[in-house]
Amino acid sequence: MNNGATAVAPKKTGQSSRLLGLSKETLLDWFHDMLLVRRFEEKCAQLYGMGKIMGFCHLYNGQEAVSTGSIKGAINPDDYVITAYRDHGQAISKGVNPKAIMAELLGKHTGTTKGRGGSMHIFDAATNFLGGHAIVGGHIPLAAGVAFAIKYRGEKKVCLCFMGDGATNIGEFHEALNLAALWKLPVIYIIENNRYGMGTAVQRASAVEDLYKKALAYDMRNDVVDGFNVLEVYKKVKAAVDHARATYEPSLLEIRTYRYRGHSMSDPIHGHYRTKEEVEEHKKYDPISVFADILRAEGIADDEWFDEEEKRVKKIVEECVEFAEKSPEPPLEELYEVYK
Amino acid sequence: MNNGATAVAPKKTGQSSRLLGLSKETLLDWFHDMLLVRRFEEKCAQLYGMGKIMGFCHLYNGQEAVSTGSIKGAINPDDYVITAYRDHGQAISKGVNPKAIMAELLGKHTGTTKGRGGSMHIFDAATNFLGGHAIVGGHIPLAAGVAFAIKYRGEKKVCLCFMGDGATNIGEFHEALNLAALWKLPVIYIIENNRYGMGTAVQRASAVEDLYKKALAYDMRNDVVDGFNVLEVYKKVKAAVDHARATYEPSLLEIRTYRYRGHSMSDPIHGHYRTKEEVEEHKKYDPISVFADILRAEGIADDEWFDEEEKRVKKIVEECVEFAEKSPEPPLEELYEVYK
Amino acid sequence: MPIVSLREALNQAMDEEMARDERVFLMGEEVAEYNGAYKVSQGLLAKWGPKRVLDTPIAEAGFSGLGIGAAMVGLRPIVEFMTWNFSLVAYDQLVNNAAKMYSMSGGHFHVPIVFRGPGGAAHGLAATHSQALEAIYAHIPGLKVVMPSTCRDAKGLLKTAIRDENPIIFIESEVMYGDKGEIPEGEYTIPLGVGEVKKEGKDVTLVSWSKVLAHVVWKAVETLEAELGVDIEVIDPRTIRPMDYDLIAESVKKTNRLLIVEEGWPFAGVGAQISHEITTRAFDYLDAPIERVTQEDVPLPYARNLEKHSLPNIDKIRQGLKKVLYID
Amino acid sequence: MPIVSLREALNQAMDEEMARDERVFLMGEEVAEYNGAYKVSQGLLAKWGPKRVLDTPIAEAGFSGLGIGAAMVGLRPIVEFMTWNFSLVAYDQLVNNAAKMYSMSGGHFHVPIVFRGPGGAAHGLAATHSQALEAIYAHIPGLKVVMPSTCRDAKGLLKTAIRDENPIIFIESEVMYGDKGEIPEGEYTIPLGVGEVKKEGKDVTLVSWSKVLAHVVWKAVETLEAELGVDIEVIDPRTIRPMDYDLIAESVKKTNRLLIVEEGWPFAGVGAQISHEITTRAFDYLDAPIERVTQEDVPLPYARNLEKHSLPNIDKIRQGLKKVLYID
Ligand SMILES: Cc1ncc(C[n+]2csc(CCOP(=O)(O)OP(=O)(O)O)c2C)c(N)n1
Ligand SMILES: Cc1ncc(C[n+]2csc(CCOP(=O)(O)OP(=O)(O)O)c2C)c(N)n1
Ligand SMILES: [Mg+2]
Ligand SMILES: [Mg+2]
Repeated sequence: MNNGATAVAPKKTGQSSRLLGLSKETLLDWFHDMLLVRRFEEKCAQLYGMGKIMGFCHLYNGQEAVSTGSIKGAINPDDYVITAYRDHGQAISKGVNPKAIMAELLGKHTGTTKGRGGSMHIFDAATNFLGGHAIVGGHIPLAAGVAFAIKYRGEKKVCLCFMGDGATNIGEFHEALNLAALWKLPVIYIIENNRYGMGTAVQRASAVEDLYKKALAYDMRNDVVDGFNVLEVYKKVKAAVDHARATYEPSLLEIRTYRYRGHSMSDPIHGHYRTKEEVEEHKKYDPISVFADILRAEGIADDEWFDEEEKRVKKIVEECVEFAEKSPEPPLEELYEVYK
Repeated sequence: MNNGATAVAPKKTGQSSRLLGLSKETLLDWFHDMLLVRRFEEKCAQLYGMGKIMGFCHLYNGQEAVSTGSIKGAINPDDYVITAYRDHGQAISKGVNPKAIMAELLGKHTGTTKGRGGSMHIFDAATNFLGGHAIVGGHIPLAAGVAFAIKYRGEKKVCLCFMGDGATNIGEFHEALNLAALWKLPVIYIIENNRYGMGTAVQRASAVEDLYKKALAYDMRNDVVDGFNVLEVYKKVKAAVDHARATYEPSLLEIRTYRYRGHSMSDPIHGHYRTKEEVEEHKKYDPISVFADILRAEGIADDEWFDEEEKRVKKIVEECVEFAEKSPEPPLEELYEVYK
Repeated sequence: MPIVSLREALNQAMDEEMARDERVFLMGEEVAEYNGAYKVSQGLLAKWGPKRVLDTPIAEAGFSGLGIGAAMVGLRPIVEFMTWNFSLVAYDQLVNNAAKMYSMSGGHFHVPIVFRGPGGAAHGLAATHSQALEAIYAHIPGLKVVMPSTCRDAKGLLKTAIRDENPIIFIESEVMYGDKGEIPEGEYTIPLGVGEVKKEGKDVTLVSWSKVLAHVVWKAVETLEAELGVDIEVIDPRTIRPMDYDLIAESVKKTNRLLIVEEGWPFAGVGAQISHEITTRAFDYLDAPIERVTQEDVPLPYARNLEKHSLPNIDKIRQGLKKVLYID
Repeated sequence: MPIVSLREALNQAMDEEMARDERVFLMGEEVAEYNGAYKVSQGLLAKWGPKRVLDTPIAEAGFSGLGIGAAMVGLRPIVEFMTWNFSLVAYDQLVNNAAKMYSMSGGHFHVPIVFRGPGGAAHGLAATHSQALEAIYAHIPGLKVVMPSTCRDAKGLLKTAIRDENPIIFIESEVMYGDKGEIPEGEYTIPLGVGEVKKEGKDVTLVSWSKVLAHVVWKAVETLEAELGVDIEVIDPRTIRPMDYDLIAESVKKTNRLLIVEEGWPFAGVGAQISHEITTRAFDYLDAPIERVTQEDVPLPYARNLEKHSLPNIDKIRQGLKKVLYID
C-alpha cells in the first residue's frame, strides 16, 4: 500500500543523511530556495486574504522539496521547465525573479506576464520557464514538443514537466507519454502526487494507485520518489535527467508529496475529504524541517544560521511585496497585444 | 515478438480442433455468419467500384472470426455492441438485417439509419447495435456509459466495444478504460489489432507493441487472442463476458487479426506500407478456411455442405442488393429530423 | 414567493427531477463528496447516494462520453463541468456524439442529457478560465443552449432541460450563484426557446442574457435611462438556441432600434446571428444599424483594470445606446 | 504561367518553405510514408527525411500540443489534420494554448504554427466527416483563419502562413485537391487579411470562399447572370480572420446588395459576422437586407439526395439572389 508520507517518508529518512557529495554552498542554497518558496507562499495567502491577489491562487506549501530538488538541483539553467497552475514555487526554483512573480499576482505591469496571466500563468523566457498552465493536462503534450525541439536541434537539454496526480487521468497524459516514448524525447514527466486532485483522493480517480505504473503502458523508464526529502528528489530526478541527456529517452517519476493548504485559496484546508489530523501527521515529515535536521546533523548549518536565513528570506519577501505594491497597473493598450 | 498471424496463428491452430462442446448447429451457424460477412463485403467492394456506394467504405475481410466469435458466439441478443466505422461485419453478426445494411450503403430510406448515416454509422436499436462511430476513439467512452447504465439498473448484460489498434493511442481510450476499471463497469474492450492504422504499423504508432499491456495502467483484466480462429476468439471473449456478468469488471482483449483490403475502398491494398507477399502470407491463416478445415476434420460439414452454403449465402447477398436497389431514396423532409 | 439563491434554485431543480425520475443522475468533478466546487450540488450525495451522485476523474471527454452512452440506452445524465472552460477537451463528444446521434442514427438513438456548469468570466481568472463559449455550442445543430439570468428562470429551465429528449448545453455563472431571487411555490417549468420581455420600453430594444444581463445591463439601464432620457425595452431570450427571434423582431418593430449586449467574443458571436436575423426580419423598421456590445476581441487578461476594460461595461453600453439612438 | 493542381500548389508551398527555413517541419497522420491521406505531402519524406516529415499516432490533441510546445521554443511546425473534423478532439489545444499563448504570456512566448488540412463536405461522408468548421475557429482571438479558393491563392497564402508568427488555421478542401489552376513562376507570397474581387459586377456583391466558391458559386454565377440578367461582383476574402471588411463594404456601397454563400452552419456562422459588420458599415447604402446561403441547419446526411439538398447549391443561390435583388 502506498499512501504518500506515512508509508514512504519514514522508510527513507534513514538514507537522507547522506549528502551525495554536494557542497555546503549548494546545500544551503537549496535550503534557501525551499524556505523562500515557503515564506513567499505564506505571504501570498496573506495578500489573498487582503483581496490584493485575485482569482485562483494555488499554493505550494509542503511540496517545496519537489521543486528545489528537481529544478534547483537536478537541471541546468538552460534546461526547460513547464508546469500547471501551482507554479510559484517552481518558477522561483527556476530563477524567475520573485519580485516579478509577486507583481504578477498583484496584477501589475512589472509582473512576469505584464499582469495578463496572473497566478496560474507564470511565464519567463529568460529562464526557460514555459508556464504556468491552467487547463489540467493541457501542457503535457507541450513538454513533449519542447523535448522534440531539443532533439531536432541536436541539443543535450531536457524538459521537466510537472503535473498533479489528478492530471494523469486525462487523455492528453496518455497521448503525450506515448509520443514521448515512441519518439524518444528528452522529457522527464514528474507527477507531484500530493494524494488529492482538489477534494478527490488518488484512489477515487485513478484505477491504479501507484501512479508510476502508468509508465508500463508506454514501456517508459519510471520510478517512485520520496518527495519529503529534497536529496532523494535530487538523486532520482538527476538520474532521469542524465539518462535523458545520454539517450534522449523520457522518464515518468511519481514523487510522493503532500499539500498543506486547500486546493486553492478559495478552498478549505481539509473540508470533508481529509482530516485535520492527516494534515498534521504529514507536517511531521515537513520537507523543510527534514532538510534542516539533516543540515544540522551533518554540521552544515547551526541554529544561528537558520535564524539569519529566516531574516534574509523575510527581507526578500518584503521587498517583493514592496516592489509589487509600488508597481504601476498595465496600460490599457496592452489589452490588444494578441498577435505578434 | 508479436506480429499477428505469423507468430500467433500457427502456434495455436493446434488447439483449434477442440470444439468446446459446441453443437453442430451452432458451429455451422457461425460458419454461415463468417461466410455471409465475407461475401457481403465482397459485394460492397463491387458496388463501390460501380459508384453505388459512396464516401468511405471500410471492409472487414480477414477479420470475420473476431466478429463472429465474439458477437455471434460469446454474448446474448440483449447484450450491447458498439464499434468504429468498420462496422458491417459486426452489425451482421449482431443480427442487424443485412438488407437494411445494404440499403443504407446505397443511401436508401429502408437503410439502417434511413440513409442518413451511411457505411460508417450503422445503428440498430432492435438488436442493441449502438453504432458505427467514425471519430477514432470517440465511441470508447460511450461503451463505458452503456455499461454504467447496465450496472445502474442492476442488469446482468455486458457491452462489447470494438476498436482498432490505432485507436489505443488516443486520449479517450485512456479516459474510458480508467473510468471502466475504476467504477467496475461490465464492458469488454476488444482491440482488433490488424497491425495497421491506415498505413501506420502498430509499432510506429504505439510505444508498446503488445497492446494488451495497456491494461496494466488500469489494473484491468486483459488477454491476447488468436483472431484467426473463431473458436479461440469465442473462448476468450466468453471468459471475459462471464467475468463481467459475475463481477461487473471490465476486460481488455487484444485480438490479433489482419485486414486483407485497403484501409477503406479509397485506399490501396498494400501501397508502400506492406507488401503483397505479407498479405498473401496472412491469407494462409484465413479465418474462414481455418474454420472450414476444423469443421471438415471434425466431420461437422463436408464439401457438399460447403457448396450448398456458398449458394445460400450468395442468394442472401443478392437479395440484399435487390432489396437495396428497389428501395426509395429518403424523403427530403427527413433532413430536418435533428431534434426529438 | 420564496426567495432563494441561484445556487439553491439549480440545486432544487436537480433534486426535484432526481425525485421525479430515477433515471436522472449527476456526475462531474467534485459534485459528490465536495458538494460541488461551487456548492451547486450541496447535499445531493447525502440524499441520493453514490449511485446517483458521482465524482469523476479529471477526464471531461471520458465522462461526457460516458454520459452520452448512458443516455443512449435510457438514463438521463446531468453532467457538470466545473466550468465550461473545461468542456473544450470534450468538445468532440458534444459536437459529434451528443448533437448528431439522433439525426445520424436515423432516430434509433437519442441523447437526453444535460451538460451544465458556470460559463463566462468570474474575477481575475485570466484567459483560460474566463471564456463565454455560447457561440461555439449554439453553432451546432442538434444542441440546445440555455442561459438563464434569474433564479426563477434557472430552476424552471433546468427542470425542462432535464426532461428534454435532446442534449442541452446549460450555461450558468459562478458569480451569480449567490444572487437571490423569487421563485414560484412548488412545481413549475419554463419552456425552452421562449424569451421574455423583462422590461417594457419604447425607444430601443436591448437583448442580453445570463450574467451580463443580471450584473451589468440592469445597472446600466437604470443609470442610462435617466442619463439619456430614453425608455429601454429589455429582452432576455433565456434560450440561445433555439433563439426566440419572433419576440425580438416584434419588439424591434415597435422600437425600431436594437442593441445586443453579450459577454462572448464578437467574431461570429451569438449577437452577430441575432443581428443578421433581425435585420432580415425587420429591415424596413430599423432606424439604425443594430449595435453590439461584446467582450473585447482578446483573451481575457488577469489584471483588474484590463479585465474591466475588456468585458462589457456601462461605458460600452452607453456608447452602444448613443450610437443606435443617434444621440449627439 | 505553370498550371498545377491545388495538391501540387500546397505541396510546393511546404517544400519551398522547408527549403527556406530548416525550422519548418511537417507532422500528421499518414503524411510521411503514406505521402498523405490525400497526397498533399507527396514526396516530402523522400526529400526531407524522417526528421522533418513525421507520421503521428492518432492523437490530435497530443501532436497538436507537441507542435505548440515545439513552436514555443523556436521551431515552425506544420500540423496536418487528416481532415478538420478530427481537430475537434484537439480544440482545447488550439483555443487555450495556441491562440492565447502570446497574449497570456505577456509576449514571452508566441506560437508560429500552421494547422492545415481539408475541411467541409466531400461526398457521402455523412455527419461526422462533413463539417465546415471555420466559424468555431474564427470566433477565437489569437487565431488567424485562411481558406483559399484557387491554386494561386493557396500556394501564396500557405507560404505566408508558414512565415507568420501566429497560429494559423489553414482550411483546404479534399474535393479541390485535383483542381487545376495557374500559379506565378517562382517565388511569391500573398498577404493574409486581404481579400480579392474575383469578378467585377455592378448589381449585387456575392461573398464566398473555399470550395463553395470554387465548385458551386462560379457555375451558379455563370448560369444566373444570364438567367436573371444581373451583373454579379464576386469577392473572395481568402482570409476569414482577419476579414477584409473594407473590400466588401466598398463593393456593397457600389452594388447596394450583398449575398453571402458559405458551407458552414447558419447559427453564428461567418456569414452572420460579415452581415452584421457590413450592415453597420454600409447601412445607408443597403437596398435590401443582406442574404445568406448556408448549409442547412442539420448534421449532413449520407444519402446523395439529402446531401445535395443540405449543402449550398444553385437553387439556393438563385433564391438568395432573387430575394436580395427583389426579383419577382
Ligand atoms: C481540463 C480541466 N478540468 C478541470 C479543471 C479544474 N481543476 C483545476 S485543478 C484541478 C485538480 C487537479 O489536481 P492535481 O492534478 O492532483 O493537481 P494539484 O492541484 O493536486 O496540484 C481541477 C479539477 C481544469 N483546470 N482543467
Ligand atoms: C480522431 C480521428 N483522427 C483521425 C481519423 C482518420 N482515420 C480514420 S480510420 C483511421 C485509422 C484507424 O486505425 P485502427 O484504429 O487501427 O482501425 P482499423 O482501420 O485498422 O480498423 C484514421 C487515422 C479519424 N476518423 N478520427
Ligand atoms: Mg494532486
Ligand atoms: Mg488497425
